[in-house]
Amino acid sequence: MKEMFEVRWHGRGGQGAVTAAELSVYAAIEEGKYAQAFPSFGPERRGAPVVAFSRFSDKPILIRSDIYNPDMIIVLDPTLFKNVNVMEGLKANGIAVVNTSKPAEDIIKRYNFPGNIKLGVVNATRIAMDILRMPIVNTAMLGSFVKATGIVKLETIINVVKRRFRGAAGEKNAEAVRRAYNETVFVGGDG
Amino acid sequence: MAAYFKNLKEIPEEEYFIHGHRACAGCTEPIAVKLVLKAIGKDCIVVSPTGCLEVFSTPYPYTSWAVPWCHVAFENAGAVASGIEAALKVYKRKGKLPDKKVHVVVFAGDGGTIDIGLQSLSGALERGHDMLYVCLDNEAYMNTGIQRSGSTPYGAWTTTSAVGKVIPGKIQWKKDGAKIAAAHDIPYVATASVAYPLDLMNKARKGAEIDGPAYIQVLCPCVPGWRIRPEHSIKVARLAVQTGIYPLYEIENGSLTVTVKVPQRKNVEEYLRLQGRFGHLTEDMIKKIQSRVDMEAEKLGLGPRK
Amino acid sequence: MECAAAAALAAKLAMVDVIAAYPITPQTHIAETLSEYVANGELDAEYINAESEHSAISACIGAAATGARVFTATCGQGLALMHELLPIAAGWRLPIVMVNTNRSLSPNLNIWGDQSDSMASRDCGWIQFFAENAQELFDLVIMAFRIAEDERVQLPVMVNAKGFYCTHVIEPLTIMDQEEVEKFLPPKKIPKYALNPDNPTTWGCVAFPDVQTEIRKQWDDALRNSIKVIREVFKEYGSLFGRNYDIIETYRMEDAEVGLLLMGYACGTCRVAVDALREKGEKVGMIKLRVFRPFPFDDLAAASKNLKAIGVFDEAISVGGVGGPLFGEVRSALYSLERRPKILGFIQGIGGRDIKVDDFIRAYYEIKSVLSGEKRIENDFMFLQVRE
Amino acid sequence: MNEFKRTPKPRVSELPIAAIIPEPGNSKYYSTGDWRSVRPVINKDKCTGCSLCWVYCPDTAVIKVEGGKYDVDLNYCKGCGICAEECPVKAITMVEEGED
Repeated sequence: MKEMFEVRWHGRGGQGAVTAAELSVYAAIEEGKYAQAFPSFGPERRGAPVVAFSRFSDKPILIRSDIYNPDMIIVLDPTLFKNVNVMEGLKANGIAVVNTSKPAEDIIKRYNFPGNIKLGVVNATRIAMDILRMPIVNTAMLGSFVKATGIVKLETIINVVKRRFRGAAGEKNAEAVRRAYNETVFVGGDG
Repeated sequence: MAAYFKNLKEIPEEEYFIHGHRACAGCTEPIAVKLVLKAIGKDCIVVSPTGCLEVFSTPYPYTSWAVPWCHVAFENAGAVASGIEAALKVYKRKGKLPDKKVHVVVFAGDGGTIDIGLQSLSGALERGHDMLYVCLDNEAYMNTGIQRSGSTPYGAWTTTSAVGKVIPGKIQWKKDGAKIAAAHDIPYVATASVAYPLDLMNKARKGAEIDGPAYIQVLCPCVPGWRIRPEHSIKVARLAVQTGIYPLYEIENGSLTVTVKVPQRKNVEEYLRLQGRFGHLTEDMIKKIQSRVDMEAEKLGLGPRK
Repeated sequence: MECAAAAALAAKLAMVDVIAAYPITPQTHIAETLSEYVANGELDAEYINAESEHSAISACIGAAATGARVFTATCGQGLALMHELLPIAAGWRLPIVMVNTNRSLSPNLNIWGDQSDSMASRDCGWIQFFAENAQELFDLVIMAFRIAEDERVQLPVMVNAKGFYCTHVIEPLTIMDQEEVEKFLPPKKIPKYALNPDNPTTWGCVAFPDVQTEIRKQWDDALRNSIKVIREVFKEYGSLFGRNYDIIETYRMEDAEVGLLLMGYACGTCRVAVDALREKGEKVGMIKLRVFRPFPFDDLAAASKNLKAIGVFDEAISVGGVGGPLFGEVRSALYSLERRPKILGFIQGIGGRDIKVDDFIRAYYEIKSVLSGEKRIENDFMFLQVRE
Repeated sequence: MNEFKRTPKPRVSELPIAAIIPEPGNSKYYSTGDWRSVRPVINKDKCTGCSLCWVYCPDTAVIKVEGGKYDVDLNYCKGCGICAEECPVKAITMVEEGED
C-alpha cells in the first residue's frame, strides 16, 4: 500500500456509514495494518447527510485531522449526489464506489465523473432488501470496498461483520458482503 | 374548559416555527411547538434549554424560530424566563415597553425540565413569574443519543438503561413532572399529547392567558429513541392516552379535571408492542405496568379496561 | 457609609431595572440593602430572589437580553456556581454589572476574602475592576454601567471588592444625587437586537467548528478594545465629580527603583509601607492596577520603565502553576521590555489573613536581597505569610 | 441549495453581535426534502380537506391548494409517513422515492 490510503464514506443518518467506516478499520487492524476511523462529528439526524472517514497505512498513523483529498469515496445513498458535493477533493485517479441501481455509464454522464476516476457500481440496496429485508447497505458496501481496494481480505471483513452482528444477522450481513463483492463492477480510471 | 379552538378549521394558518429544521423524520416535537405557538400567537418570547429542539431548530446560520428565542444553558430555562418576565414587567411599568401582553414561553425537554433543570423550574414556579412552561416529554435525552432520564418509563431500553441478563432496562418508574409542578400550587398545570392537537392548543392558550406560572407537559414520541416507525409517532402518542398510560388532565387553581375522557381503556400491551424500546419486556413486567396503570386510572376516574 | 451599602446605593442611583441575586456572605449587605430600596419604592426595579447563583446570573442574562439594566452581586462559591454562565453573559455582549465581594474558594470552607474566586473567572470575558475602598467601589459601579452599555463595548463588568475589608468597613463616602448621576448615566435604551416580538431574533444558536473561532475573536476584540472607552469614561467621571481614576495608579514611583504591584483593598496598607521605607531612604513605590481585564499591557509597560525590580502581590494561588495568577500575567506582559526589571511574586492574604504593613516591608527586603545577588527565590515567587 | 451541507464561512467583521441570527425563520432557505426515501402522494378525489395531514406534519410540508384540498411541499417533506398513517380516508399513499 502506498504511504496512506484515505476513504470518505457518504450516507444519511441511520444508514450505517459510520459503522461501515469502523468495520473497515477493524478489519485492517486485524490484519496487522495501522488504521483509523472517525465520523464527521455533529448531531446526526435520521435522513440527514453524514460523512465518515477511514485511513489505512503500513506505518503508524499520526495525523488526526479530517480528510480533504480522499483516495476513495463510497456513496451509500445515490440521492446524495443531488445536494451534496460528494466528489469534493477526490484525488485525480481516485476511486468512487456508488450504491446505485443504474449502470456505471449513467452515473458518469449524469454526475459528469472525470475520466480519470475509477468508478465502481453495485446495487447494494437491492442486495440489502433481498437478504436483510431492510435498506441498510453499509455491510454490503464493505464488499465493494474490499473489491475496489484489496486493502483487506474478504474473509477478514466477513469475520469482523459476523462479530459485530451476532447469530443469524451476522450470517445475513456476511452474505450481503459477499454478494456486493461479486456484483461490484468497475469502469474508467487506469483500472 | 372554555374552548378557544373548537375544531381543526379554527387553527390559525400563521406559522411561527418554520420548516427547514433538522428534526428526524417523524419527530413530534416540531408538531407540539408549532401548535402551541399557533395557540398563543406572535407576541411571545421563547426560552429553550439545551436539547433536541434547541439543536435541530437553530444550526447557525439558520433558525426555525419566527418569534424571539434564546438558549442559554441546560439547567436554567426557568431562571432565564424569570429574568425576561421581570424585564418586561418593569419596562411596562416604566413605560419603556407598550402595555400589551407578551407571553414568556419555555419549550424544554424532559431532562431539561425535571432532571438538570428542576431547580430553576422550581424557583420560577415558586416566585410566581407569569410564564408558560411547556415540557416536551420524549422520555429520555434524545439529542445526545437516547440516554435515560428521570422521565424514562419503567422497563424502557435506553443506551444508559441498557437491557441485559441482570437488568432489563430502566428499573424505576417515570418521574412525574406534572405532579412536581402542581406541588408548587401554581394556577395551571396540564398534561397533553401531540395526538390531541385541539386539547393541546386550548391548554396552551389558557396557560398563557392565566396570570402567573403555567406548566404543560406534552408527550412527544421520538422515532429513534422509542424505536418506532416514523409514521407511528402520532398513533403511539394516541395509544398512550387510550391505554391510560398518559392521562390528559388539567389542574386549574388546584382542581383537577380529565380533559380527554377514556371510557374504554385499551391494554397497555397495544401501546408497548409498537415500540422497540419495550421489545424485551417479559410477561410479568407488562402485568406490573398494567396493574400500576389500572391503579392510577381508577384514581383519575378513567374508564375500566376492555 | 459601609462599603456594601455604597455598592447598593450606586446600583440604586444607576436606576437598575432588574436585580437577581442569591445571598452569600460577605455579599449579603448589598442584596439586603437593595431589597429594602425596592420594598420602600425608593428603587423601581424587579428584585428576583433566585434560588441559586446559577439561576441568579441566568435571570440577569434573560433580563439583559430583553434590554433591561441589570445588577447582581456574589462571591466565592457563588461566583464559582455562576461560572458556566459568565462567558455566555459576556459572549452575548450583555452590559450586566456585578459586584464580586472577593471571597476565598473552598476548600476549605472560608468566608473571608482573597482573589481566588475572581481569578478563577479571569478568562470569562468580563471587564474586571478592583476597588480599594468604599468610595472607589461606589464610583466604579456607576462607571461600570456607562462602560458596559457603551455602543463600542457592550460587555458585562465585574467590580471586585475584597470581602469584609471592602464590604463591612465603614468609611467616609462622597455621593451625588440622582440628577447628577443621570447626567452621567442616562436611563438605558433598549438595543436593536433585544428579545422583542416586534423584531424576532435568535440568541445562542448552535455554532459549528467553521464559525466558533470568528465568534470568539469578535468577543475578544471587544474586550481588548474596551480599554479606550474605560479610560474615556474614567476621565469624564473625574471632570464631572472631581474624583479622577486611571487604569493604573502609581504612588511615589517618580524615582523608584523597585515597584510594589498589587490590586484592591491592600493598596492602602501598601502606601503606608512605602512611606515607611522611603523614610529609610529606600527608592520604592506602589503600582496599583485598577483594571485587571482587559489586561492593561501599555499602562503597565509605561509604569515599569527603568525599574530594577517589581514585586507582584497575589491573593490567589495558581496551584501547581506560576505561583500567583497576577504574577504570571505581569511577568509575561513585561517579558518583551528591552530593559526588563526583575519580577518576583509574593502570595499573601489568602482566606482573609490580614495583610500588614510589615508584610510589604519584608517583601521589599526579599527583593533587595535578590537584586544584590545575596539570595535566590525558587521560580521567582514565594508564600509571604505561610508557616512552613 | 446547500453545498456539501456546510455552513458558510463568515469573517469576524461579517458576524452580527454575539452571533445573533437577525432574520426570523430563515431555515426556510434550507431544504430537507432530500432526506426522504419515500414520498406521500395525495389522491385529490379521496381527500375531504379535513386538514389532519396539515396539522400533524412535523415539517409544515403540507400546503392547502384550491378546492380546500391539500398537497405536499417536496422541498421540506422528509417522508416520515405520518400524514398517510393518520389520514382518516386513506387518501395518501407513500411511494418509493427512487434515485432520480
